[in-house]
Amino acid sequence: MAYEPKIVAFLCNWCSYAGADLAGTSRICYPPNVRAIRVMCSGRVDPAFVITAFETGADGVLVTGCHPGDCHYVSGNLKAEKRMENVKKLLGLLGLKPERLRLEWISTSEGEKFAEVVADFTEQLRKMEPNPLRAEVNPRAPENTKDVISKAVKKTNVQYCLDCGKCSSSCPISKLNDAYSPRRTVEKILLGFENRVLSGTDFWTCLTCFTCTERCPSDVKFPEFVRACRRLASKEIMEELCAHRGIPMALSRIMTNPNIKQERMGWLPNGTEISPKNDLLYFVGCLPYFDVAFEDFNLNLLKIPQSVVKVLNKVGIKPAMLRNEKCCGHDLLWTGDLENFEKLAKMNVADFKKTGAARIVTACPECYRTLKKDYAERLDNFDFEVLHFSEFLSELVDKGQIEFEGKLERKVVYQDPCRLGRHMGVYEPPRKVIGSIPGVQMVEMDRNRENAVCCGVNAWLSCNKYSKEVQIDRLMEAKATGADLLVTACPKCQIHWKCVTSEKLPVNPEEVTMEMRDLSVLVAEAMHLT
Amino acid sequence: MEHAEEEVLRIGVFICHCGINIGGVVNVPEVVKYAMTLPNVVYAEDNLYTCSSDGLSKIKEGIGKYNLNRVIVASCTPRTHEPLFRATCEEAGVNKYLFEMANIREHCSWAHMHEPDKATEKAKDIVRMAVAKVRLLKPQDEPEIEVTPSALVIGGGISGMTSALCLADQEFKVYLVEKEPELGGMLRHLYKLFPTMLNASEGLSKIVEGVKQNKNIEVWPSTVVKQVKGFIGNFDVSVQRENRETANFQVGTIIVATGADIFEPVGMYGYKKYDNVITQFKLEQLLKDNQLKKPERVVMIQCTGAREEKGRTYCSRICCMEALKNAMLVRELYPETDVYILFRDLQTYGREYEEWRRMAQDKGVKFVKYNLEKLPEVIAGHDGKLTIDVYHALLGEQVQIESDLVVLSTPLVQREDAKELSQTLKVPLGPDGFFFEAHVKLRPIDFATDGIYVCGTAHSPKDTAESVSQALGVASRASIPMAVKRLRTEAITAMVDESLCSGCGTCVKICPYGAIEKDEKGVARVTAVVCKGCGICGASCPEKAISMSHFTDEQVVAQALAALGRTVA
Amino acid sequence: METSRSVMVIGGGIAGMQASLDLASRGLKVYLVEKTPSIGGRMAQLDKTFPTMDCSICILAPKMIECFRHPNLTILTYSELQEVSGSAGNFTVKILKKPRFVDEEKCTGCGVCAQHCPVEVPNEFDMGIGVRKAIYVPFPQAVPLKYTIDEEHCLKCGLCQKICQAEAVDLNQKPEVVHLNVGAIVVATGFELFDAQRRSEYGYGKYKNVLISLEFERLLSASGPTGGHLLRLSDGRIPKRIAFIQCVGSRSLKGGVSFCSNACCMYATKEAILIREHEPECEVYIFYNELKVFGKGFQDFITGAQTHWGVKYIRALPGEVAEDSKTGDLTLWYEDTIENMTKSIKVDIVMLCPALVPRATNKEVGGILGLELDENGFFKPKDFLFAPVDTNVPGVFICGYCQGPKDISESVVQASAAAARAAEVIALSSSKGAH
Amino acid sequence: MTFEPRIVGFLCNWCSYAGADLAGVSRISYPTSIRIIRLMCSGRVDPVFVLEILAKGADGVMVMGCHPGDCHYVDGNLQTERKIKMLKKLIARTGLEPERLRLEWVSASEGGRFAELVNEFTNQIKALGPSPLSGEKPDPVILENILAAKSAAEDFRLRVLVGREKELIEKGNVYGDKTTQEEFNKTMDEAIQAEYVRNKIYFVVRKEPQSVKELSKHLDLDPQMVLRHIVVLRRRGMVTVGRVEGTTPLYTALEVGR
Repeated sequence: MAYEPKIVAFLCNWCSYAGADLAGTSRICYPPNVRAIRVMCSGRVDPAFVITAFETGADGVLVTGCHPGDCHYVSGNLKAEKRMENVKKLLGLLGLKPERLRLEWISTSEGEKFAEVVADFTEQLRKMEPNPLRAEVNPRAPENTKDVISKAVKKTNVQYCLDCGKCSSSCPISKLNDAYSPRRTVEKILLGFENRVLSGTDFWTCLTCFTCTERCPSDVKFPEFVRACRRLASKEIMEELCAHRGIPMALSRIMTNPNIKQERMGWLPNGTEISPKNDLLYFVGCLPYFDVAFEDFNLNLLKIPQSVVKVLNKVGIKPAMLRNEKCCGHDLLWTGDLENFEKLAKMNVADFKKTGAARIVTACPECYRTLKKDYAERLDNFDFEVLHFSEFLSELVDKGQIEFEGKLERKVVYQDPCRLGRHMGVYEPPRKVIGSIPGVQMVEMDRNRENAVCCGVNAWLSCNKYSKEVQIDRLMEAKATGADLLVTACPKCQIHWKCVTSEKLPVNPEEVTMEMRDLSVLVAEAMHLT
Repeated sequence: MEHAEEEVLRIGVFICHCGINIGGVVNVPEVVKYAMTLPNVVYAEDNLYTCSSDGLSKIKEGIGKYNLNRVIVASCTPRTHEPLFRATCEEAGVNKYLFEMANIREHCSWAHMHEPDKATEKAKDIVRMAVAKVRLLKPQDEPEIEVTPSALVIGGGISGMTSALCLADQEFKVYLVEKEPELGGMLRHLYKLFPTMLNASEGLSKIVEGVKQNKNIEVWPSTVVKQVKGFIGNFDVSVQRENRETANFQVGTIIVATGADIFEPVGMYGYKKYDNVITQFKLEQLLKDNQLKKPERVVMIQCTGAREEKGRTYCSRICCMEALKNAMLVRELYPETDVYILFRDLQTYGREYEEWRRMAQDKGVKFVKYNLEKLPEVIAGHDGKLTIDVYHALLGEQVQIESDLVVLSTPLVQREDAKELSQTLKVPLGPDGFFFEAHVKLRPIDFATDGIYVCGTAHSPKDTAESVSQALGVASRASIPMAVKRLRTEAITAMVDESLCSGCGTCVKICPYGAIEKDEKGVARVTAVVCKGCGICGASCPEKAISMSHFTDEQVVAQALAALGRTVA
Repeated sequence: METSRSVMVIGGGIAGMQASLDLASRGLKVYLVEKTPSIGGRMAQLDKTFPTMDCSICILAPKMIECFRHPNLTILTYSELQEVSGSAGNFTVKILKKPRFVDEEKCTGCGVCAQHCPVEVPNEFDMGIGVRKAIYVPFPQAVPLKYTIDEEHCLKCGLCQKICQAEAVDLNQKPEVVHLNVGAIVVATGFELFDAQRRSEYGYGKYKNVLISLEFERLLSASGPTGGHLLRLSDGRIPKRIAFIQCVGSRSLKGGVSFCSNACCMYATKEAILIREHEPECEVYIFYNELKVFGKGFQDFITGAQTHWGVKYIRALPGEVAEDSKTGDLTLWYEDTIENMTKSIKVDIVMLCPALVPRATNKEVGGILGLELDENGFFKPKDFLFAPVDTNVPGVFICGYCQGPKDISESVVQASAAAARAAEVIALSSSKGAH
Repeated sequence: MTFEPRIVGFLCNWCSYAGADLAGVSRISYPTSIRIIRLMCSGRVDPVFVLEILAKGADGVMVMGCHPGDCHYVDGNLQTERKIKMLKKLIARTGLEPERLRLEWVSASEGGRFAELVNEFTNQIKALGPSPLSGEKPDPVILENILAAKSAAEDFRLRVLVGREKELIEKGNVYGDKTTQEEFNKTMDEAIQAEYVRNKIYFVVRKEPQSVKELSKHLDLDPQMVLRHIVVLRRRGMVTVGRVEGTTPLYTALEVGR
């Protein structure tokens, strides 16, 4: 049936906007579906703007700028071009036709071209069905702050706080930032000063790395307390503190939409085999999206799932996988969006069941924790055994089912991801796997296992000068071990570290730049599967 | 004494090789030869191990064969082996005080193993010194004294009663003296007892009954101790009843269990100025009598008049638990009532009490730490409410709490009449005013004066369980002399030569054990049982009228001169 | 039923010794059973005692010797409880006497054997800081002063046998079972230290200069491995700054025990003062959470440490300790909860005060005697208030740390209390027996 | 031949003697110079012992007790400290080096310390050389002085002052007024000076009667002071006028039972 598509158009001030003006002054007609937003330069158009436009129901997004070479700001338009390419890829992954996003060069004199583009785009959209991604806005049931907090207090032992300050002096952030102290946050809560806390940044500063939890004598689970309270804390502040304009969260929210049909398996190498039904299900996580979003870091994160599948095949397993796998919801959960988290969880579990799998393996510690702990706690029908790929591998090593080819003469240091280590207590399997690779010499950082240091950012929050210090400090520690390869079992560690090292550094780059590798990739290499 | 002069000295010297420990360094045979040359030495021999069973029989043989009346063993340190050899001598009929040891191992062969010749010379000197002393030694006997198998227990609280019962069960007669008309002491005023939350009255009634039933216990209510004479085993006690009637007992031991008072914080935090400022003790009574009207917010202030910079510097130990207990009771009674505890350091020690803190935290009791430097202030607010202005040390900010009931946790303090009692018994009070034990670590419930013991809160603030432990403890300490019935008095004691004593009283002042007093003639008299034989009095007596048996001036000087090679023959 | 007028005391620490002496001096026969080769227990390991700063061994040794000399008291060292049957007034007990491979009758404690023994092993008594031989006495003042061959390390070279002129060494000695008949039993098994490695953030066992309290006592002790010279184990340097960390594993709901050990605040203060005595230049910091000053003279002791000795108290439990691998210096991170600032400080030595926990072996001992243990492994008193030293088994009594956290004087008090109850039971059951 | 000092050590049974034992047990060697006498408490050491021994030619005397606070007899060792303090002042007047007397605290665990102290003291004595009173011909003047000092130490006045020091300073006298340490030391010093001189006078006039003039020369002391002392000695019945030469009375000693 015919419908009137809504188009959001971003017009650069110097060329396209003037072009649109000209169209008007010259009385050239074009469809009324477009809503124009003036920006100084097309380069100003953040992918997040586009994603948000689609999330909130735009059927098409038009980005226009000066012709290459004419840019008032030298090359802003070229940047825009590159960005929009990426966004198209993301839309593609989400199963949305990339044509819904259109980039055009329109100069001051091209009033007509503007009209044509709009007319044509409108026509093109009319032929498609309305934007299926529109995420439903969730009106959150009003909650009694005091109840939520007192429940959380009991659940996470906050009332037992001894005021000893072990948390603050363990916290990578409060060591650097005097304004922040888990202890004082707790103390304020216990004295009934919750409003002071909720309106401040405390809750959004926590890395949820669990170091304090690990060391607290009174077993206060501060990060979980924070998680439970974040839904009450100021959203404005969160958005301020959130990196990447919240794209990742937006993507997750979009995935809650039942209508979407993702196209996320493109990375699957030829020759590898998967099966619709299998006892083992491989849960990939959002790597395909990250691979696009962080293309500039060329970490090529897709090597991770590729390695996993290859290794699985090698040991004779054709894992089940979900073509329409949804985000596990980790970041939503840890930023207080319970409703959308639960939607994603339910959809995923429904799909898990279809595969008849009993075990789920994942190479992402966040997915691992979320499935194994949070799904299990929140869904009554969750009856799967969840393994991190490192655990799976160490089983194989035990059974002697892994054949490594030749020697890998590398000095390797391993980073314990917070969620794999302190959250879930998985310390030894990755080490066993690395240790079993012929030729590999393994060294440890002084702070390892339960004392390991976080990669500096979680749930894309509070990526700031403090987290950068934490990251640089940690990388220097790794480098100081004399290792030539830094292995981690979490894609996020790589992203955040790569991010910090790709910026201007306060130290000699030599001291921090290291070759990084995901555990699964390392193993695949050692098995000569890449 | 005289006969010792007459008798002919026959000294035997037994010199030990101690394997190679002595023999390997000191030329033992040479020392033996030398010993024979010393005055009155009639026999000397060497043994591989004098302390071995066959070495010991050698000594006995020697004594018999050469009818020795003085014995010297030159071997190791007397601190471990003297009793063994003394016993051997006694078995062979030589008074054990006629034995002397020469330490040629620890003080010679071991210390000088690289100078064998000098070591041998030193060994000879050491033997010579021993000879010099043994020649002057006198036989001593250790007279025994009877112990009256009965005890005086001062104080009828939980401590006193517990001791009394324990002693009575061991068939000792007990005189239990209580100032008040009723038994029970502090527990009579308490509501619930931590940590078991038992009703105090419940626990108490059983024990009071037990005491009243017990045939070995004589209870003296409304009675105070007036005078105490004598010493361990034989105390003469006179007590006085309210009605002025007096009585006397003969007891072997005395137990002080007089308890403590609760400090009245007049003028602190508006106490006695605002009537909604009360003590923790008062709150407990209100709870007990179910008289507490529902408050909106209760604020408890710990360490009121305790842990001060000057004055009552001590921590009263029980107040924190008292506060936690009452805070929880209040929360149970009135769940909507906020309870704040303003504390400095929470004394939740031991097995239970940390758990207690957590229980209180579970029950939503709020804790605010304050500092001695910035004490909280209680200010009158509107409609009879009070505002507590407190610097929250752990947030670093001033906090105002509006409250309609302020509860002050105050320390236990020594009773007024304790000073008098301490003088009557001649036992000391410590700087904190509580009774002062003989040694904080190893004699915590004895007094330096034998036969007198202390337990319960008279000793220091403590809870019921701890008082009971101490009460049982003193029962053991006190039963020791009463069970053995006779006491051997130390032979090494001070002896006063009355003809020389001028009664200046220096010794009386100086004796750490109060073993010396002036008799009716005004001259010093030593109570042998009480004397520990340190000899300080002797060394200090202005008239040199005091001498120490077994360590007489002559003996010591003789030993010293012998060391210088000047044998006093 | 005939009653035995004797008592068995399990554990030769200060509590066990006090109970034994009380009972023996009042004319009862006492068997003092000790697992190690010497009585003395923990107190023998201490350098000084708070708050009087007495030299620990100086005040303890006379008591040890008194035990040894007492005619009514038999010491069974290197022995363990095996079996108990019967009931109050009449217990039958089986004790396993482990072979010392040295004849206690013949050994004169001269120590020539140890001089010649070729095997050197870390000395448990010195917390492994000092060394001993395979044939040894744990410490010079040991009672009984009889040597012991530790089978585990002995090479059976027989040198000691050749050298010993008393012919006391007997390498074929066999374990021996001793049967006792006693009217009452007193249990005083004391405590052991919480394994500080379980709080890995402090690096004990990983960093050389992170020590635990008892090691430190030995280090300070004039008769200890360094002759009482305060030195850093990593490089033998005299420390310029030392930090104490309280509550390692105590007062914890997780990764430790739930209770407070009672003694740490005080012994840390004591050790701090000793440091200031030894090395006036050396700064001392005590990181604490609550100062437990509830005992007699405690507050004054701490006040003195602050005002007179200049010991610094900081209200904070450090979050972690990091080592500078080059210098061996340590960096402590802590939040000063009074200044509300997260800070770090560099020190030469970190001294951990681990929780004092009831012995793991209480389970076996309790099993043999049928005693109830609480969730922490302490023996349960029959009635915490009015029968603190009685247990669920009539005739069996508990005292000292195995009944709950205590310092020395509290242990001594309870030891006497247990003695009183034991004597009472014997008195009562014999009078019953009479009727 | 080299000089081998003769040192007498008075050790208390509970700490120092045990410490000396430990030195042996730990095979810590030290010079053979010391001869140990065991006493129950260092407080037993009577000043007279020390002077007697020095008079008989000991090169040094060591007194060792428990550290303050450790004393098995509460505070016997503090009494010792007071006595030694007094003794040193007394000895200082006799021409014999007060360094020949030494007080030290040694605990049962301080074997090493014991050895060090003996070593140190022995060296100190070696440096001082043999006692002028040792050997066949003791220095007559010093000997006389020491004997005077000894009888001063046997005398009521000094002993009572030492015995009461603690009480006077801590508790106060019969009137309850306390003496400061300074005041007390002053009194003590005067007493020591006076008693020493008086006994000296006694010894001098015992040999042959002397006049105030002669005495004041002999003691190099203002005649008035001498006379004052003589008055006291007469009151004590220790000295009387022997004969009168012209107008000068010569004083002589009376035999007193001591």
